[in-house]
Amino acid sequence: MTAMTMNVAIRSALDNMLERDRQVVVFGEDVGFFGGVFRCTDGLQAKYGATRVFDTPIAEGGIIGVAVGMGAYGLRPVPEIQFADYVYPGLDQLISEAARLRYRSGAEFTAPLTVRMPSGGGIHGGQTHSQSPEALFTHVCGLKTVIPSTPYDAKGLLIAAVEDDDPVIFIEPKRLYNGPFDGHPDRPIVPWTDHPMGDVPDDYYTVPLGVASVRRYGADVTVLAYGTMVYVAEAAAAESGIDAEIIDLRTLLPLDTDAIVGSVEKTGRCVIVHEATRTSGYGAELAATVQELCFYHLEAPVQRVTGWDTPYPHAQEWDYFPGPARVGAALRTVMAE
Amino acid sequence: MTAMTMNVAIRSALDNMLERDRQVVVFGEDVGFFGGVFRCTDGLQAKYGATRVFDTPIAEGGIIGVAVGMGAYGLRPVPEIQFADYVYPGLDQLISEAARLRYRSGAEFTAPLTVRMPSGGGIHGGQTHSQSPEALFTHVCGLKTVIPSTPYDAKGLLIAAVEDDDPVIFIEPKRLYNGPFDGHPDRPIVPWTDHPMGDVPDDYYTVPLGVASVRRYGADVTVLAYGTMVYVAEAAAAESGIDAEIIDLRTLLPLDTDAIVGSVEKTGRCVIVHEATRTSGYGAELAATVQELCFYHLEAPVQRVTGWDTPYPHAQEWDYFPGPARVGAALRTVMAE
Amino acid sequence: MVTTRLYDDRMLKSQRQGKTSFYVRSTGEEAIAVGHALELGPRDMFFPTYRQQGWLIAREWPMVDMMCQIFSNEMDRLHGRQMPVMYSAKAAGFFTISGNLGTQFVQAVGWAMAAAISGDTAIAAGVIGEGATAEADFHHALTFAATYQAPVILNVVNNQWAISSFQGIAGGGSATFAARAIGYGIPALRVDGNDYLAVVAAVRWARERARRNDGPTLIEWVTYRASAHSTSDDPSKYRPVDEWKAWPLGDPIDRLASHLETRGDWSAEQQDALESDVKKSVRAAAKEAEGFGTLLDGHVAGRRSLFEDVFKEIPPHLRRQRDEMENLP
Amino acid sequence: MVTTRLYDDRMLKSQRQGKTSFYVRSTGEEAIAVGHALELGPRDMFFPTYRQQGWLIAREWPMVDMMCQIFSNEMDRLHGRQMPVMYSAKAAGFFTISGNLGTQFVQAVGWAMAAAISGDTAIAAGVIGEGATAEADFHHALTFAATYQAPVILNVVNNQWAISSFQGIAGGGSATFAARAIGYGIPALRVDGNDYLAVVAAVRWARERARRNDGPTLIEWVTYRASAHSTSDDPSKYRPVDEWKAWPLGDPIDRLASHLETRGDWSAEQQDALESDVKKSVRAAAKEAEGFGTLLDGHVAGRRSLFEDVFKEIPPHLRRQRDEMENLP
Ligand SMILES: Cc1ncc(C[n+]2csc(CCOP(=O)(O)OP(=O)(O)O)c2C)c(N)n1
Ligand SMILES: Cc1ncc(C[n+]2csc(CCOP(=O)(O)OP(=O)(O)O)c2C)c(N)n1
Ligand SMILES: [Mg+2]
Ligand SMILES: [Mg+2]
Repeated sequence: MTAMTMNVAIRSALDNMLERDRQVVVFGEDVGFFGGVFRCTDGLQAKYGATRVFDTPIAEGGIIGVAVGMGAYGLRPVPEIQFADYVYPGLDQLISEAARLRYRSGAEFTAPLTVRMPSGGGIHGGQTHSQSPEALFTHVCGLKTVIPSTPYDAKGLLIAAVEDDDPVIFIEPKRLYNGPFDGHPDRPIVPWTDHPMGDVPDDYYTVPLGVASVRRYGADVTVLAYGTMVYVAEAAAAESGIDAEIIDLRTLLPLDTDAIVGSVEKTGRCVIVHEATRTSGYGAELAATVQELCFYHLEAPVQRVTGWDTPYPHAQEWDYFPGPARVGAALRTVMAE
Repeated sequence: MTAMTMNVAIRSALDNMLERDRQVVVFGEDVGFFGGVFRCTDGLQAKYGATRVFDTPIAEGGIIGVAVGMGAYGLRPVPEIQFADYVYPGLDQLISEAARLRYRSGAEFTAPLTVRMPSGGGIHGGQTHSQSPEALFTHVCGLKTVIPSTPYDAKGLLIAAVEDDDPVIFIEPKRLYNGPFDGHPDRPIVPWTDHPMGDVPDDYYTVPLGVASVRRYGADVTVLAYGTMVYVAEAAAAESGIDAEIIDLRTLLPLDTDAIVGSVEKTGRCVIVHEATRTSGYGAELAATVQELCFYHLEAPVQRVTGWDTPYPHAQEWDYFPGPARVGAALRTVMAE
Repeated sequence: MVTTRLYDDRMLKSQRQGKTSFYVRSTGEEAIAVGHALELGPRDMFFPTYRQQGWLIAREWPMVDMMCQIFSNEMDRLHGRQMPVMYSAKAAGFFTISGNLGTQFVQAVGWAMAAAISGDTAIAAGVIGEGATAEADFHHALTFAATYQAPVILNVVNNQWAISSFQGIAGGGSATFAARAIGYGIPALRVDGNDYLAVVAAVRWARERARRNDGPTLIEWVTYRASAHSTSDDPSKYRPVDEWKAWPLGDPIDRLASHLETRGDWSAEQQDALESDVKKSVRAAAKEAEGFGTLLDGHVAGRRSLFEDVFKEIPPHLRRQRDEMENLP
Repeated sequence: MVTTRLYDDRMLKSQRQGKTSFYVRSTGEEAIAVGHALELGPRDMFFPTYRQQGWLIAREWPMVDMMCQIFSNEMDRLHGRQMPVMYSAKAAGFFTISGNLGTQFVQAVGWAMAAAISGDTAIAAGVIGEGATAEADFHHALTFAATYQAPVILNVVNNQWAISSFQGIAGGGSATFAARAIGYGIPALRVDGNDYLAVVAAVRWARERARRNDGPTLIEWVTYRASAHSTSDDPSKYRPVDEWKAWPLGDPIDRLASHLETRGDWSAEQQDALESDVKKSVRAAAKEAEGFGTLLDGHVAGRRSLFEDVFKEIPPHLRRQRDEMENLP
């Protein structure tokens, strides 16, 4: 066990996998010599050589494109997209190719990629360093989508993603790299290295894809969250005194529907929280699913607390970020009905 | 009034707008000399010249990219993407640029594009000529998304889209180009030219964006549909004998929430139909919205009838297409609860 | 080449008869795919477009298997999922074809990079139409191939047309497609793609460069799309109906045959005999494949397989959807 | 150039003081933007990157306005929405900057096409970093510029570095970036971007070509990113800490000053006087701009404007969301 920040835990996962599996290759913009703008690959090129850990041209479409070809050859590419906001030039290769290769070839060719990318706001990154595009991936059949919220999960899920034979989008909430962030920018964060969930084994282990984790047991209302929003939900529950059951989805697709249904059937209320824009966000799928499967248990409409349907602003980011005040208001609303 | 198929109505809209507004330009792959693979621009280059109606290189990213620049200059570009399945290489220019230009420049620069693209299956087009990616656009703030279901609406909405100062994604259900299709591939379709809704004025008129249309009044259940699925819903209502109120959304964003709420409050039941894959499809947003706004009126969970979460198959397309049998089953399910 | 030509003719007829929904001929361009198939090694990987069926024929891939894909029948290894002509044949070094233009060109570079990373001497060959060179993937392929000196042959098939657009629309008016390589520092050739012997010579040269790890080569193949773009296309709307009769650069089959005749190695009688033999075997294969079903008789691949291969294992939500489909009234 | 340099220094200091979140200097590359600003016409449009602030300074755009954008304060015409340095100044012919690399390069071509379509003699100039040439937009820009012979100047600023990546990663090791143009049939120049007089000469030449409708020109500007990539970057991790001291190609300000001195048109005293004057005016502007607020004092643009300009008119769902925000406890 070592106290690790989330980016160090991610680096540890890559380190373990580069060591265990000759087929794993890691690459992206500034990923090789420099070690990544968020330092997630620091030291890996020195350790494994520039053939397996390398810098790429600035071309997200090219990065995913060569990754698909490498995957078809038999490697396990783990490309990094420097910010999730820059994945769009690579979407065609993800949607039309990585996600379809197995299907259209009758499983002759596959694309076992893990595409890592940091997402989310709260770092004064403005509209092009703050986006949370996870919903787009979940609409594409053939892709799996994973978002961890702790260093332990980040490492275990990343190893599971790399070992998975399907293409996995691995989204890293950049606001959590250094410590759990509860949505109060005015308060200091506890670094992971001083936090119990920062204890991470140095060795290989996995956290299975497709399984949610209950972060807080409660009787009154179920909160579905992932990434940074898990901590915001925890803060909102603590501050409002509402006995919320907080589920960290961890994998968005495939979704752990059983965990959700079990909880909502118990609580009869549900609040969904994400940072992405609201319309057609992943919260829509969650709300639709909850009302389909738990209709007769629901005491109140399922509420969504999300980023506004605007670009992420620079100066007003704390007005945009769905913080504990907004989540708390939603909790009170569902409890009032 | 002239009897027009939907592609002729679209051409008529472009013809009117090219005539009225010198700023309108029309371009895309095979759009100029040839007149488009679906003939939507046939004859326009001969009439307006190759400066205003022209062929482009095969580069959807380039097509949208130059369109954004043209829009910033002051033109009203109406690019065509040959199939909606090929919009992905252009998504970055749509999401990061067209949708953001006004916001990030404080309205100094705008992108009044109308991006046309045929969508949907049922023409044996397999996975790369059948997709319905509308949900992706609705998640992007700054884009409007429109899908007509009749020649009359197609023309009026397209003119409204071209005149709109925001970027509009204009999706054309290709299965409706020639006639209304009710989901029974074994039955002949009535060509629009023999159909009352094929009567289209030759002159300029608009159908406003953001306003749904009630296609069938009914008391039992509200069906939310758009494009091809409107006719499938009609067939399902007729065949099941269930008194469904069928709402053709016409514009997905901005959504006519009032029309939806009014109807669901009346019927107390709701079925949503689309051809796109289910998970995080636009039906998720609709279901989430309906349960949020009409919770206390709902007698049964909102049902979604959609394409399966698989690529669109070639040979088994009628097993994929959500036809009247599936919609009918959903109608019966909600009525039974 | 003869077999490819006659295979195409037969499949075109099948499409007309409604046995399949769509077909794409390679008429006039056969030499390129055939030359590659015979000159690349068994472990090399070819990333074709929809007009490279000649590779499979030249590699003697069972024609019945190809036709079953065309007919989407129960023997189709792709389970009727893919449009006709979108073959996949890994054992023949033939990558699964995408309906999206260009995407595979950069994948070929990635495959070649992977081979190099793995210390393997296998090489890749990508193919792209001159029209599709405008797509981003072309640029990415050249950039990555140059930066990593990937062992790959980058083929641009310039058949002059992209559906209705002449090559000038793709930028072919101001420079050749071979010249694109200069700016990336990639050696390039511009070759008469209708001269089978030239094809063989150029492919060998590029193959040896790649095999020796001397890096990528771009080859522009100048040829001509003699037939319609596909069965959905009507070229009379955009080019003279008889343009194809002028066979720009000459029919590659005729040219090779007459070369061999001049050398005394071949005769018109042998050519006739060959064609009638091939015709027979194509017909026999078609009969056999039709026996397994076609779109016309509806004996197509089962719907259950719809849900397979989306992921390696079927996840719960797809299992639920499959059950829903199977329980429909 | 002097003003740009000193403006950059001041804003860097403001960032260190927490008055803004981020800053990007153009140290060493000032000649390129300044030369463009002074040589292009008032109706031409410049599509800059984040390192072209020299244009606005040279066009005498109010420095206070620029600083208000940096400070995201209530006078910021962009309402605090954009990260610092992402200016937009239509009246100065300065297009709104994108945080996404490359996207604007092809937009410049579209703008130029639109001008040509409209029979307007205005031209466009796009700018892209050598690193970002690997993006699809670069290829699209060249393809469309070649096909339509758009009146555009396509500038590649090769400052050797893309964050931590040397230009070789973008393919600069096997060919120059100027050479990329050859394959599209676009005339190209490779120019010393630190020689202000060379900048002026090259921009004039390309401008006249475009103005006369002779088509696009690509110019590779060889220069050097003397400072860190941005305030978020630490170059000591990937290049010698003193590399910048060697000023590859020489500091453009020094070079111009010493040229003028040699000609007897300028002196060290004049240079000192100029610098101290400029410093004063930059300081005065900064004081004025800070008076309207900075990130440090929290007098930033109001949150209400968050919902404006997403669309021309605020649609109902955004009005509801705005109300929700304003009614929060
Ligand atoms: C990304 C994408 N855009 C558009 C199309 C539609 N399309 C299919 S073939 C074709 C023309 C291709 O021409 P070319 O690349 O020259 O190849 P050829 O058909 O001549 O072999 C077009 C535009 C497509 N399949 N994919
Ligand atoms: C599409 C996209 N990918 C990645 C980034 C992250 N990024 C910002 S600047 C930069 C380096 C750019 O280098 P270059 O183009 O040479 O311009 P320079 O900074 O040298 O002026 C990178 C990778 C981005 N902004 N946009
Ligand atoms: Mg072609
Ligand atoms: Mg640079």
